[in-house]
Amino acid sequence: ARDTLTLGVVLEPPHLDPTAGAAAAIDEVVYANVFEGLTRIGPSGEVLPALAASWDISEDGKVYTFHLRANVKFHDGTGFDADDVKFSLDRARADDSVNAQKGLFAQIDTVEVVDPATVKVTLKQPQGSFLYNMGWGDAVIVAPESAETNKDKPVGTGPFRFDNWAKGSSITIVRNDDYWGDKVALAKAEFRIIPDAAAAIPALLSGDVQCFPFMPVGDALAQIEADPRFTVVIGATEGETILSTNNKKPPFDNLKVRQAIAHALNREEIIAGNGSGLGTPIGTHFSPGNEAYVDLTGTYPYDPEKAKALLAAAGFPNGFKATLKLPPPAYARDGGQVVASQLRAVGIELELIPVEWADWLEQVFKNKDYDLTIVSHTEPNDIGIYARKDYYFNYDNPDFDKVMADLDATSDQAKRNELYGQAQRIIAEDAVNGYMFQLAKVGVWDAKLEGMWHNAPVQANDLTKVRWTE
Amino acid sequence: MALLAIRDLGLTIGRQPILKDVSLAIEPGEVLGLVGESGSGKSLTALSVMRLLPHGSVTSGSIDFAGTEILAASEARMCALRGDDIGMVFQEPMTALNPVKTIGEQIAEGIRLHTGASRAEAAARAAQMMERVGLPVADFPLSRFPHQLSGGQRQRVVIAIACALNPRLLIADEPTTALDVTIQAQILDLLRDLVRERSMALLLITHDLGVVAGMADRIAVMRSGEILDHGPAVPLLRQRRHPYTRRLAEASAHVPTRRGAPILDRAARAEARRPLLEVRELVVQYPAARRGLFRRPPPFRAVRGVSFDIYSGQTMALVGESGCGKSTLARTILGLQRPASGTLVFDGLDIASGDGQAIAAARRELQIVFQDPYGSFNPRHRVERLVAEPLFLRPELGRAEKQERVARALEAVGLSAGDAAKYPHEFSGGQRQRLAIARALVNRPKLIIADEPVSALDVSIRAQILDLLSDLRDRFGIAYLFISHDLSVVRALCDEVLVMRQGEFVERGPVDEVFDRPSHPYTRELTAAAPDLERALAQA
Amino acid sequence: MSDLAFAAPPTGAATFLRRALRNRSFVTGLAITALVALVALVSFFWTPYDITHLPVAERMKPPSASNLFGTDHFGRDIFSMIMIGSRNSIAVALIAVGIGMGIGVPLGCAAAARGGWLDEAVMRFNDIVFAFPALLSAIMITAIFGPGAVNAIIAIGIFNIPVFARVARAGALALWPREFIMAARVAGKGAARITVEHILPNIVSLLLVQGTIQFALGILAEAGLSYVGLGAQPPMPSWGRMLFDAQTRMMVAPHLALFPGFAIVITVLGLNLLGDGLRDLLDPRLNRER
Amino acid sequence: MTRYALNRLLVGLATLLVASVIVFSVMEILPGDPARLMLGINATEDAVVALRQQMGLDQPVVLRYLHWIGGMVVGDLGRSYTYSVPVLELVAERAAVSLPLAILSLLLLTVVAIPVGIFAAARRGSAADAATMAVSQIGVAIPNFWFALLLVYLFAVWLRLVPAGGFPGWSAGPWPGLKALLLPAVALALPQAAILSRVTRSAMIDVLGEDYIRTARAKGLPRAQVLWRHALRNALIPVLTILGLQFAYLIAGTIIIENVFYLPGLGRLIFQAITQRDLIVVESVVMLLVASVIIVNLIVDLSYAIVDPRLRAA
Ligand SMILES: Nc1ncnc2c1ncn2[C@@H]1O[C@H](COP(=O)(O)OP(=O)(O)OP(=O)(O)O)[C@@H](O)[C@H]1O
Ligand SMILES: Nc1ncnc2c1ncn2[C@@H]1O[C@H](COP(=O)(O)OP(=O)(O)OP(=O)(O)O)[C@@H](O)[C@H]1O
Ligand SMILES: [Mg+2]
Ligand SMILES: [Mg+2]
Repeated sequence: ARDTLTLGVVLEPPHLDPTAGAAAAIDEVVYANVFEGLTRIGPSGEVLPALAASWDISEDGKVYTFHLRANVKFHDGTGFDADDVKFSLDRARADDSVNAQKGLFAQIDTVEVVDPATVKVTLKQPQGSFLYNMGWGDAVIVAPESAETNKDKPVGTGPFRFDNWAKGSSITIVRNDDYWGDKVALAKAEFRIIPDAAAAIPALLSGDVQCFPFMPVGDALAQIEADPRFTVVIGATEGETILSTNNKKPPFDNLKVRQAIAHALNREEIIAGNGSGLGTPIGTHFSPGNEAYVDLTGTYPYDPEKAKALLAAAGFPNGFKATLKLPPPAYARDGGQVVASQLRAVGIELELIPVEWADWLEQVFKNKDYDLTIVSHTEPNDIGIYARKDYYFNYDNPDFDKVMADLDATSDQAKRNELYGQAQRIIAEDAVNGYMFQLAKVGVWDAKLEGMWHNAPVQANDLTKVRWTE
Repeated sequence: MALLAIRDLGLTIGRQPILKDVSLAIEPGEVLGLVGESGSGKSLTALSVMRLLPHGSVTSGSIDFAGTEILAASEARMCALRGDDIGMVFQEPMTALNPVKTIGEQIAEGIRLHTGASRAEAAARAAQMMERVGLPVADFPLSRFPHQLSGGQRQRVVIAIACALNPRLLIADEPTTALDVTIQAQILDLLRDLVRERSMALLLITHDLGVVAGMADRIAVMRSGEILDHGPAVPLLRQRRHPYTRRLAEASAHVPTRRGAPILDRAARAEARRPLLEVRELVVQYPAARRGLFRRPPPFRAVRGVSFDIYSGQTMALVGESGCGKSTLARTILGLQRPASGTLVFDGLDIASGDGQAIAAARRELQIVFQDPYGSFNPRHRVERLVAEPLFLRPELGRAEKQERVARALEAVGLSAGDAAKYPHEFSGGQRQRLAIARALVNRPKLIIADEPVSALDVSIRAQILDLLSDLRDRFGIAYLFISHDLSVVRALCDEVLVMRQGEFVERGPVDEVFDRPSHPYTRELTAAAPDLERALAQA
Repeated sequence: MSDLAFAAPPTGAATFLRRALRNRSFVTGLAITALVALVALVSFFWTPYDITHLPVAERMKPPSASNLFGTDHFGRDIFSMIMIGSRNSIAVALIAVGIGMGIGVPLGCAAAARGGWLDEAVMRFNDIVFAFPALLSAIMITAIFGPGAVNAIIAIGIFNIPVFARVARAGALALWPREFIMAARVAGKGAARITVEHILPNIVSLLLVQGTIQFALGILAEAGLSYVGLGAQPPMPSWGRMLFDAQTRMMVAPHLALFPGFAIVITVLGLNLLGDGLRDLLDPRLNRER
Repeated sequence: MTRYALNRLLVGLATLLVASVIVFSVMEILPGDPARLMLGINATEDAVVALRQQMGLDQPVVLRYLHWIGGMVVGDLGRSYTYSVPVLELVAERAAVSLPLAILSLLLLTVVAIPVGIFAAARRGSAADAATMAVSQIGVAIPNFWFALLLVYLFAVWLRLVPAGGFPGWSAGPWPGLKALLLPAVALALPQAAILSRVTRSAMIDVLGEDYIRTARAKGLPRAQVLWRHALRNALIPVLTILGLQFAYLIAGTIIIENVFYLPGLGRLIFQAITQRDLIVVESVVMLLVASVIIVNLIVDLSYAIVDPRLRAA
């Protein structure tokens, strides 16, 4: 049977060490395939055991004891044991760490090796999301021998080993025959880097690439769906696509102005014009796929007249001018045009400023030099950013901060969901940002392929269950 | 039986008739001179024989070459004839050779094509031919490229190409017009020898009666595409039965009348008159072309320390070969070029010093007339503006006064004031040269430098312009520095002559004295080589 | 091109017109160019639809009676977009040509008039600019200032400078030794005045021909830059930008890519024909050949 | 000849040096901090500062320029900020796509354009001439990326004759690689070929009007031989000049075309590097492209001397 697969990925990873970079593109190649953590996130966002076969949590929720799997080997042949876990966690939270998600480890107080198969992690205070956090790509376990060279030659414990990286073109991984778990069906997988939709479609149609887990398919979707050769799966991502607003900058510091913007946005049209025509409307910063999600799209329904009235009440009967900075993805560049035309209809003239990611990071994210911008927040479960004081929204609400603090101290799932609900409502009512839609994940692959993830609880292409059916 | 017989040849290009009923015949070993003014159809007659006419040509009549009807022959037949039985030499030696091929290749090419000789054989024959035209391969290896030869040498190579296969007919279209007199004489000698030793027929095309008189057995005179006069050379030129032939011959020997006596240096100095222009030890140099990024060879000295005077009303001639520095000297006097050393005093003003005011003042009195009546006017301006250009230095003049002066200048040269509104292209060559003179006159200059003012003109027009120059001198007392390589013109117009060679004067003095009793060998060579109708006829 | 190209005599307007009307490429080129210019002009006052309004529901309709060229992915009328896009294409190319001429021609004329080090400097400057293809400079410029039509203009304009400097210099160099220039110098006129009075009028036809060529190249370059996202930015419509938007949708809605592509081809074709025609009309040497 | 060559070489080097200063200074004023970009939006300030130091971004400008240029001379282009591999490696890998592409299209271009131009010149005024010139007139007007799009949909998607894009790598053998480059090369070459064929035609026509052509005809050479033996070499000079300029267009064109066909070449690399603020890669690629343009023009200058003996003496 066929046992090789060529996948298309949009972005080329800057390097292949998930513990030293934020880029989702890294995880898309190596997560679950090459590297494993103590836990892993499953296809529906659930926490599953990985290198830790099981764990115990102390009564106060502060001490986690992980029981590690035996007979695990890194790809370079060195063995895996508790020392590697301690090394990896300590390295990630060290002062000079270059881990992009140091926050994941912030609550860890100590990591102790109990015996080669047992690790005890003590937290400063209980953290409900700790096990989930350990499933992130940034928390994978690396070996001290290879930690420094993982950027180029990633060495993990996963079912695939890294084979080759033709820079700018493709990355190849091959089956790891010494894997501790079930052998994977694919002998070889090649991640072909195809940034443009324009190139992706012909590549798929001509059969060069058999699988696009996240396909920038745009308007060709209808045609591909109609083609029996392909399976098209439209799933959800963790990407809340929002009209980010600078909450301290006049006139956006005025709640009425923000509410007016919220009323002026027609989510259906924005989704239709966002480059793919796909997406789930959202009314707050939370993934509709999450069980704690509350549908708040009705908080400020589309109502241009009301928007105008609110603007007048805020002292802008004739509207005002502002800028809208648009990073490169189509949802921003295309969606931004629709947003601008909708805001123009209520009197707000937006100047569109396209920016590269680097400038977006510098100007918008770091220097908070912007009025409005459109961006998709793809980190899972990231409502906590609204509590960060230096975050680029410039949002500050003690009520919200309190909810977050409570959340951190709660591990009971029902209570947590309740708190999440409160948080969602606060930001929705404050109209902190314009909440537009949850980015859809369009996965397209050969109809004979099975085992691909349908949703994207984390940005990853877990190939462990993928096989050809013929 | 004639070798070549052209009968009633007619030619139209596009819809324009060019040739009408041209009939000519040449016997083997005979030289037929075809003369006529520019545009009379001489070249196109020759090209008809070669069947190398421009696109869109339509011929009628017949051209019979040794039994072949050329106008009806196949292209393959023509290719076999060309170069093998009929050779042709063109006017411009500078462009007649392919610049990217060696001369050896270019001579051997025709030999190989027509005889099927091997490369080595062809090269050997090419070497022989080079020898024959006076370019021994020892000094001029076959591997040279055209740019490594002088104009005269190139013309020899062209002749070698044309004669390489002993053609029965050689057509030479103005083969010497572009060359200096001395070289011209050598080329004509070469052609004459080739005709004699190979009993080749030669169709020699020229506009110079002096040249045909010395070369041709028979002459055909052409005008506007028609043969007007035709017959044995010497009687035709001596008796001048046809009025047009007479006009041509008389114009070529025309001497303008002059009212006063010639102004000679000796006499002027005796009268202690102050010269209008005093040139002393003048040196002019050009920076040599840079070789490499940093090295520059020493500059090239175009004028090497010359001294002379010109007096008011005097006509001073400056003769010499191409490239000897005549134009450079003229430009320097005009202040267009800074001399490297020496003094230049014009009308009491020192213009060599680079003093802007002195130069500006001198320029009012100093004008120039160029050789090319087509190139000396900006085609986009009207005559009024062009002729008024020198008045730029007289800002004090009002608009009306400027117009008045232009009108008077135009009238002085025989044009009408109404011509001021026209563009230069609306004038003929001779009229344009009058315009150039009008422009020189408009400022009432004391000295006009005339750089080959008549060498581009047909003989009859040349005579008119010489008359005009002479007349203006007598009327306004203008002095001329008259640059020419045509000795007959110099003799006709000038008082004194300076003979220049490689930047230096080798001889000077009153015109008749210098030309009749040249003392320097170079002057002797020059005068001997100059074709002269009267002398040729006298010798015949 | 030899110096013969200058000698175009200012024959009477009537004869010129008669000759011009007989020149097929000139007439076709002029007609197309005039049409494009007209479309651009009209677009200031009228387009079939308002393109600032995005009727997303109407997106990607094929050509029909109501939308002659169909609608784009925001439901905008493509015909209106092409009309307004012509404005952008023309403006970018024209200003870029203006920059090229405005700086290049004086440079070239000065180099020819002064010679020596200035000439050398201008030539070396040309070499350097030529070493940076317009797209490379555009990439560098947009890297600094961000993408946008203005930066496209600058990038294309910079590339035009040496082109015009070369043409002007070559033309002027061929003129300087001519006798009518000498006559002007004898009349005491300075280099600047001679350049203005005698050189410029005689190289105008060369510049005009080069200008139309560069204009056409500018339109192509603008399209290319916009196509890779370095040129005109939304919401400003530009033909290259429309192609950029169309490329992912070509299979579903080929009309999105076809019409802007045709607009570019036809405009460039028109300008090239016009340039060829002008060259024929202004170069007497070619006239003689025909 | 050697002096001429040396002279051109020196001028070329000087141009290159000035170009390097321009490139470096432009990259200096680029906004954006590569260190932050590498670490992503959630990285702490300390980590960014540490990384800046590690990458040597805190040294003075002049020092960095000298270091950069010095490294370039010995083939050390530094390390990519984002890929943290030697830039040389990165660039070499990409050049293995771009260079063959440029050369392939240059070949295609000359092989198509020059014979067509000669043919049209030889048949001047005929219907065949008029037809080829009309086609070329349209060819000149077609943007190569649009042409590329049409080609992809015609040959790759509908007819499935060639891959739609992408590059299998040379390791798979020369044929799949060439096949992948074929369409891009055609898309790049044809519009340029239209220009070159027109230039060739008019250069040939100019040369055919020269006196020495008449001399050759007078020798009895048939028209075809005159065309090949005498006219072609003389017409080659303007053709070479344009070809040299076209190489610059081809280089620029590869940047666009690589984006249409998603070829992992230098063009893609430069876009990627710019968006990632990988300055050192941008600098190196721009320098490489500029250098290749300068080198090609140097080759053109030198080939003038081969074609035209008059330059050999100079
Ligand atoms: N290719 C051509 N097309 C149209 N007319 C031409 C062409 N060549 C020459 N003529 C015209 O034919 C006439 C005769 O030209 P031809 O060259 O034979 O004159 P010529 O006697 O050789 O003059 P010159 O002494 O100046 O060489 C002229 O009026 C000229 O304008
Ligand atoms: N601009 C220049 N740069 C370098 N050398 C020059 C320049 N102009 C002329 N020369 C050289 O100076 C010498 C004299 O040239 P000039 O033009 O004065 O000769 P001429 O006697 O007028 O010749 P002709 O009869 O051909 O007009 C020639 O050898 C020429 O090559
Ligand atoms: Mg003639
Ligand atoms: Mg001279």
